Amino acid sequence: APATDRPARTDTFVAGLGSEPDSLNPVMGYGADGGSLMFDGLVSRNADLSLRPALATTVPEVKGKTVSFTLRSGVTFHDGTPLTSKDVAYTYRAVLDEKNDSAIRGDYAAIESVEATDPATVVFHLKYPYAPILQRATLGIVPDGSLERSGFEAKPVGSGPYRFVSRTPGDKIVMEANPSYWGGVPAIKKLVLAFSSDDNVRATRMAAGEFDAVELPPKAAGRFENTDGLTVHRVPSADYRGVMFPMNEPVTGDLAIRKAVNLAVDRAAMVKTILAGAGRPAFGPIPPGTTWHNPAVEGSPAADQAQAVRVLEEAGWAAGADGVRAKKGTAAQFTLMYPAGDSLRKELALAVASDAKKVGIDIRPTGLDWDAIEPRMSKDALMMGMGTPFDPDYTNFETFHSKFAGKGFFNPGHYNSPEVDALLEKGREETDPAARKEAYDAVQRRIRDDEVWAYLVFLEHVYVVRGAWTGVAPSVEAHEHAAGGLFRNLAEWRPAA
Amino acid sequence: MLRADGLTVAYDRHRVLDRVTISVPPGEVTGLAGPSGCGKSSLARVLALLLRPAAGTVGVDGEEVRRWRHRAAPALRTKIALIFQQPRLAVDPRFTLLDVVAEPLRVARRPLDRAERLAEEMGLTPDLLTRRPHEVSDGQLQRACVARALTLRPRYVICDEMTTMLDASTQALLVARLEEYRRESGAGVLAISHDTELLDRWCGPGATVHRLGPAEAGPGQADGTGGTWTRT
Amino acid sequence: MTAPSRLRVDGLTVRFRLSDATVQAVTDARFEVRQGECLALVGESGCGKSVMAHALLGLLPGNAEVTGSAWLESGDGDAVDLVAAPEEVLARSVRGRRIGLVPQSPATHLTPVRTARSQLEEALRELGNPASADDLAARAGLSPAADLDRYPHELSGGMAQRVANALAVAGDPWLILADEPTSGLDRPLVDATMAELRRLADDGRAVLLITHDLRAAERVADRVAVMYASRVVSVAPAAAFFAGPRHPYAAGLLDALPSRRFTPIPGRPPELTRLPGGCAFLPRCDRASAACERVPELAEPPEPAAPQGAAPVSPADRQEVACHHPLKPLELDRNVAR
Amino acid sequence: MIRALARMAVWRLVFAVPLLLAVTIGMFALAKASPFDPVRQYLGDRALTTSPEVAERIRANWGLDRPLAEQYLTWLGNLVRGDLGDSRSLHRPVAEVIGDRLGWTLLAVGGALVLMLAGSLVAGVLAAWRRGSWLDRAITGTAYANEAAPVFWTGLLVIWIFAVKLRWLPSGGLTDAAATTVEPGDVLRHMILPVVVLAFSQSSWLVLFVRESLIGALREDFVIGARARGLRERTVILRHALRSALLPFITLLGARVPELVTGAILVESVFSWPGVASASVQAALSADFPLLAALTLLATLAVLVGSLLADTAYVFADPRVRVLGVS
Amino acid sequence: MTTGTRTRPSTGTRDRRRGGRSRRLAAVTLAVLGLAVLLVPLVARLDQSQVDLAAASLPPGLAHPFGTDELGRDVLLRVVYGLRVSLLVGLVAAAVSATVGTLVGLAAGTLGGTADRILMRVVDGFNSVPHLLFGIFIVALFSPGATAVVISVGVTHWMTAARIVRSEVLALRSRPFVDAAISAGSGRARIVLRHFLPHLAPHVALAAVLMVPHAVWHETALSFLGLGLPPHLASLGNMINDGARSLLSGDWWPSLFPGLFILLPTLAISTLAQGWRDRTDPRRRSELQL
Ligand SMILES: Nc1ncnc2c1ncn2[C@@H]1O[C@H](COP(=O)(O)OP(=O)(O)OP(=O)(O)O)[C@@H](O)[C@H]1O
Ligand SMILES: Nc1ncnc2c1ncn2[C@@H]1O[C@H](COP(=O)(O)OP(=O)(O)OP(=O)(O)O)[C@@H](O)[C@H]1O
Ligand SMILES: [Mg+2]
Ligand SMILES: [Mg+2]
Repeated sequence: APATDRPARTDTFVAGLGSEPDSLNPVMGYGADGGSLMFDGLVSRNADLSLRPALATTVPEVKGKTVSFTLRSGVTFHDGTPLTSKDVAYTYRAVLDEKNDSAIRGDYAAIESVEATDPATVVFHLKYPYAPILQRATLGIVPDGSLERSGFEAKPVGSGPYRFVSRTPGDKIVMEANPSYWGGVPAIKKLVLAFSSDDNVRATRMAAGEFDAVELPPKAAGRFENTDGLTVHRVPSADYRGVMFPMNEPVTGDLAIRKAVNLAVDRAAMVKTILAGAGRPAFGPIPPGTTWHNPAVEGSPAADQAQAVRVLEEAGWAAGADGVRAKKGTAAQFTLMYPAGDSLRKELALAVASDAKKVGIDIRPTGLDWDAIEPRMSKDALMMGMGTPFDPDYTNFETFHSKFAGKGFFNPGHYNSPEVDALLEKGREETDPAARKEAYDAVQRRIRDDEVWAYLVFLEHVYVVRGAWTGVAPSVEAHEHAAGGLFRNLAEWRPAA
Repeated sequence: MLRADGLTVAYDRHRVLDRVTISVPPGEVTGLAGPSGCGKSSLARVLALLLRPAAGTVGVDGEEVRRWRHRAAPALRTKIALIFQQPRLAVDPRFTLLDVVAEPLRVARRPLDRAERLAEEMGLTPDLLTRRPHEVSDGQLQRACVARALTLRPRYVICDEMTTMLDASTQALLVARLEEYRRESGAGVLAISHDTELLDRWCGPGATVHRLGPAEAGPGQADGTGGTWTRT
Repeated sequence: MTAPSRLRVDGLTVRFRLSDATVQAVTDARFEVRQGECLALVGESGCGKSVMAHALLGLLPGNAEVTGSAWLESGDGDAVDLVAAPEEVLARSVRGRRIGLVPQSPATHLTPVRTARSQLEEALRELGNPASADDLAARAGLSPAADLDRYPHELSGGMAQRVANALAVAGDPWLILADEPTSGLDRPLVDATMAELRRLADDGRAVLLITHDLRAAERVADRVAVMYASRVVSVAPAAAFFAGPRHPYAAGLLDALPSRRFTPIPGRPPELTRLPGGCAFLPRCDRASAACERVPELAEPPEPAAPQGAAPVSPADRQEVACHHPLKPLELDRNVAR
Repeated sequence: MIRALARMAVWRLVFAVPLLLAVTIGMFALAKASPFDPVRQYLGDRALTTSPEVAERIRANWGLDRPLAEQYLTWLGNLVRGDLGDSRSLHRPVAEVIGDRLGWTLLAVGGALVLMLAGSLVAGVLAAWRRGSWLDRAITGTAYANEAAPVFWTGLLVIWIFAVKLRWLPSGGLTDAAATTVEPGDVLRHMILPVVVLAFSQSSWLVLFVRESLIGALREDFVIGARARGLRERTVILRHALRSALLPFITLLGARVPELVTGAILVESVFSWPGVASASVQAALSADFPLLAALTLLATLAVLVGSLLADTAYVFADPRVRVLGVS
Repeated sequence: MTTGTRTRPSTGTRDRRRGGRSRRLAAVTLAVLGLAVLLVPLVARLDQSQVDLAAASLPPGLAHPFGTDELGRDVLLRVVYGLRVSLLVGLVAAAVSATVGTLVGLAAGTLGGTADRILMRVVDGFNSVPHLLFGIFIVALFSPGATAVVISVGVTHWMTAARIVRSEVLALRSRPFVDAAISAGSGRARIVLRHFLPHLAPHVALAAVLMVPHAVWHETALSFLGLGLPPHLASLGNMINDGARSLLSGDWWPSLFPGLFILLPTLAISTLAQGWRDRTDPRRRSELQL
């Protein structure tokens, strides 16, 4: 049985992670969605994803194109310098500064300027009404001028519950509790984020007792189930996988084909075997169980081949000799690309192809690298993955708005629906949550009706934690790993009595 | 005439031959004697165009040699046959004895029957020809090397201690064969040996026997003087 | 009582198995080398001398089959059969220590990547000989300063021979198997080498000298054994042998010396893969008769070489010859006289 | 001889500069022709949600839109001034990235090299000496299996045995997870498994080549000569046969260094060893010019030194090589 | 004292017999694998890429002798298909790199001087560029596929063979028998072909055999980057990589069987190569009987 005999370390907590951040600088995108324990944002999230004040004293209201934050007083950075509005303004300006090559600059495109009106107040001026701006305020704040100072990467300074101690690139990052944290001193005094990219190795190191907690693929986590002293957490996510169809192609452009694929895929089997149970069937881009989900957009997790066949027959796709249907000389055949290095997408693509074959659609999976995929996206279907739980505007706006058709990875299938365009714009500008909800409900329904994607599954992320803890508060996770996963609120974990 | 003028040979600055002059006229036997380690084999290698001298010239039938080893024209190289002192080192261990004898013929794309005939003349029985060098005795190997040297009817044959591994009878046989060849083809023979008795008997009256002194002794002299003596 | 040490070879036979034939390299060899004695082994090229030497040391290749026995008896009654002895015994106590070998092609028996000195010093060290490499080299006729620090490929033929000679005595062996120890050496060096071998024999060791240099053998050998086509065909005291060999082949051999007739024995040596049933020398022999269809035994010839009426011959003086029609001692004298 | 070696070294120096130039130019050309877009690799996961304008701007900032020659000359100019540039994928100065990691890689690779050398000599010699025996079969079989099996199998197996079952050694990282300082003893303990796995995984070639050439050497006359002299079996094998069979081994040691680094990549990632090798994959895949160019420069120097050492070693290992000279 | 007549037997025959048996076994193995690779795809009625999630991760049994993988594909069938790809890539790439390496090594070693200097610096140059980058580039030049992979492996892996060959040639070319061959009128080409190559053959063969599994892994690395064959097509390396994920849930069969089938042909080929070498090595018989 895996190690339980190791004396519990109360002072040090080692979390085993699969990937290491390239950068520890929030400006470059580190923990932008609040996933960093070293940096505080203006706001942070509760477990249910609702916002709560952090460096700001309150979660402000967005009024038209401005929003202003009042800063908590007495907060200092780890090096002792006080945190003021100048630092906040600096951070956001640094992100927006084209010279800084920040990977997240695009996310803040709505911001016109940031102003530090007085030491305790920052005002954001927006280019256009942008409701999700508050969600973007989770970005960690760095001290004024830190990018110009060399060595910030090597020894980052923030104001969060943990402060940086050391980093061995490729191995680990060590942090210690910030004794003067405004939110209270964390119970875990020393925190080590250890990196090990191989899933098997991570599981083995967990078994060897080197880790106190680890993130694992579902299959590898299976062996820790029902082990004394270990808890397996399955955390739902908004991270979906689905087939993105090119809408202007003869085969995939046909609604019947898309519908048939959607009906023919056996999502339940995918969840059960490919995800080893750690997931849920998906029918739309917004995960069930979150505020923005439209419960009307649901379907049957099991395949409905009969219905799929009926749809195809009705649309004139007649069965051919070789088992592949055809309509007016066009065979029901298309290519499904998947990124070659991503085995999950590969397996899903193969499963989709197998399911579709049963109803007479010939899908040919092709593994390519992203750079080869990009130019082909308007022609060939793609096994895509995305999703964030924070705001329905995130990603969906670009993915479905026709003005982004063919722009990079935004709306690569050239989906074009004026109605959806209008709804998306309304959702973005509207500040009233009820009105927004209504708009996004409609968006979800339209996308479902148009079968823009064949959504397959939402993933669950699996963690194994040693020992008993209180305060563990998983929340629905995003596609990107910038939210910290289960460990996002480690500062609040307390050993159970 | 195969001749060398003012030959100096040095290995890595260690001088072995110092301005030695020697000539091997066709149709005659020339002897070469000298203490062990004085540079006889080195001289032989130079004369066979296998070793580039540090100084001096080598001329073959009046033509001065400018290129050595591979670069020398094959026609020139095959004019001069060298019978190596140490037969074990001088044959490729992967070759059969027949391959060894026939190699020059193969290179020249000539029929191989001459090889078998020569081998037989040297007293090698047919069963030996299919064996590899380490499956025959040293004397047998040496005879194969002699046969090889004669396959292409060279104009000059340099015999470096050709008979060290051979019993008296076989020794006599080989010398007789070589003499036969010399008489019939008019080739020049350079016989290198320590065995003065053998040299006396082989070269016969009137032949030149060069005596090479140790390199430290200074320049080797031209025919008839200094370290060389002519038998009368 | 301590008996003299000796090497007693009895029925030693070596066969090489080839894919299509069997080589009879040594057949039923029978002879002795006694303490203080130098036995010269001569014979036609390819008759099996070197193979015999290697067989005595257990150094034959994998396709060789050795039968018979070769007892190495030391004075204190300890005896080891070199044929049957396991490899470890040979390696630990025989090779180098009790029997030293001068291999026939010395240059190929030296490790090409190490200098002569390092190999010599190593041998001295391993064999527990306190002598210095320089002394040993000097005794073999090398100039320690100039020659020892060379790699084998930098040695002249004669130098390699001298290095091999020095290596063979590094372990101060009782018996020295010297296979052509003088090839490539000039006359003074040959004389020195032979004198050294003689000295070793006189010191109570023994020497088995395989050589083609009959003149040198004449000077140092006590007895001479002649091999022909894998068999020992004659063993005789040196004086008697050179005065008048009893075997026709031996006579022919002596006759072929440059100082004598310098003509080869007529005919060709037999193929060792297809030896005739009878005397192997038969096709080349002018004395052959019907009796020669039978293999002759090695035995004392009918007319003893020693003068009539002399004291009984000591074993060292005994002559043996394997011939149905041995020569009379005088027949050769006539030849010599010419 | 010393003079010959010195001449060889001088020739190497003469060739080094054009070679370095050629390699770096080649590397730039390769990186340019690489199907991987540096900007997309830089953006990582976010590439899918970043607008093309942002990506274009980054591209322009990096000068990727300028002609290759200009990019190269700029890089070269900076290099001459001692500025290696900033690593794009790691957001840090290249010098710092390499400085942080190179030592650890050298430590691991050096340790592995020594271990590999010793281990494969022993194994290869045993196999050749007891040729055809079960020991030989076991050694050669393992060597082939090792070459056929992926490194991560070996790594996992070793971790499973020594870290999970026996609990003798830590399974990964440079130091104990909880340690904040780098103690030599601690590093040493953490080094054992990766170094052993690295050495083992790369040793097949050496073992088999040692065996091969030793078998060849054992059939030579001089081995018989050495045996006839009464030398101990060990001396015969090691100081005569092996000594003369060393040439391919030395060559391999030199030639396998790049492979060793490739192997180090996998081992570093399995054991979370913070070396430069894993950074080099990242650099290659993300077409991170500055880091890649610096690493290539390092590699070229290492290869040059390696081959110089190997060629020098030839001359010592086999004096016959000297005759016609090594260039 | 007894005068026993004991025999030191010839070890040759016993050795030959034992060697013969393992060589025959190797030949049969290769033949069977070859036949399977050629014939099975013709007669198989199962589709190797057919996913059957209901039958996922079945242990070896009657219906699936090697079990099924995590997508329910038959491991045996995929091993056969994988062998096809991997053997092809492995053998051809090994042959290409060994040939190129031998040619370069021979050229450098025999020509010597400036040619040697330049060629060896080229070797150094090729060694300096990260193999992966080089391989990627080559594949990108051609369109991804077996040919591109083979070329990529060949181009990045000939250097080892080149260096080994050169070092051996350096030692060989000063041997007196080469002088003898020159004296017999042989030109460079003949000496290389008749004298050098046979001596080098065992080393080249060993390098080539070792390249086979290496090439298989190279192919997998490329395929993982989307540059080789598509990763869902069965190749032994891809299968092992895929199978590694199920290792921890205790499913050993999806990765073990393909692993065995990389090893099997490698061992068989190496056994044959050894046999061939022993047959051609004239000194085989001269090994001492110890
Ligand atoms: N390849 C070499 N490198 C260095 N020195 C050499 C080389 N070959 C020969 N020598 C040296 O040159 C000298 C002459 O050697 P050579 O072989 O020509 O002598 P030799 O007269 O043939 O002697 P021997 O009668 O003993 O065969 C010797 O001192 C020898 O050590
Ligand atoms: N390994 C072997 N395999 C087959 N035959 C061999 C082998 N070694 C030697 N022979 C044969 O055995 C016979 C005896 O060889 P050996 O070397 O003993 O001759 P030798 O008397 O020493 O001759 P030489 O005076 O020429 O050295 C020769 O005919 C030879 O061809
Ligand atoms: Mg000589
Ligand atoms: Mg002999």
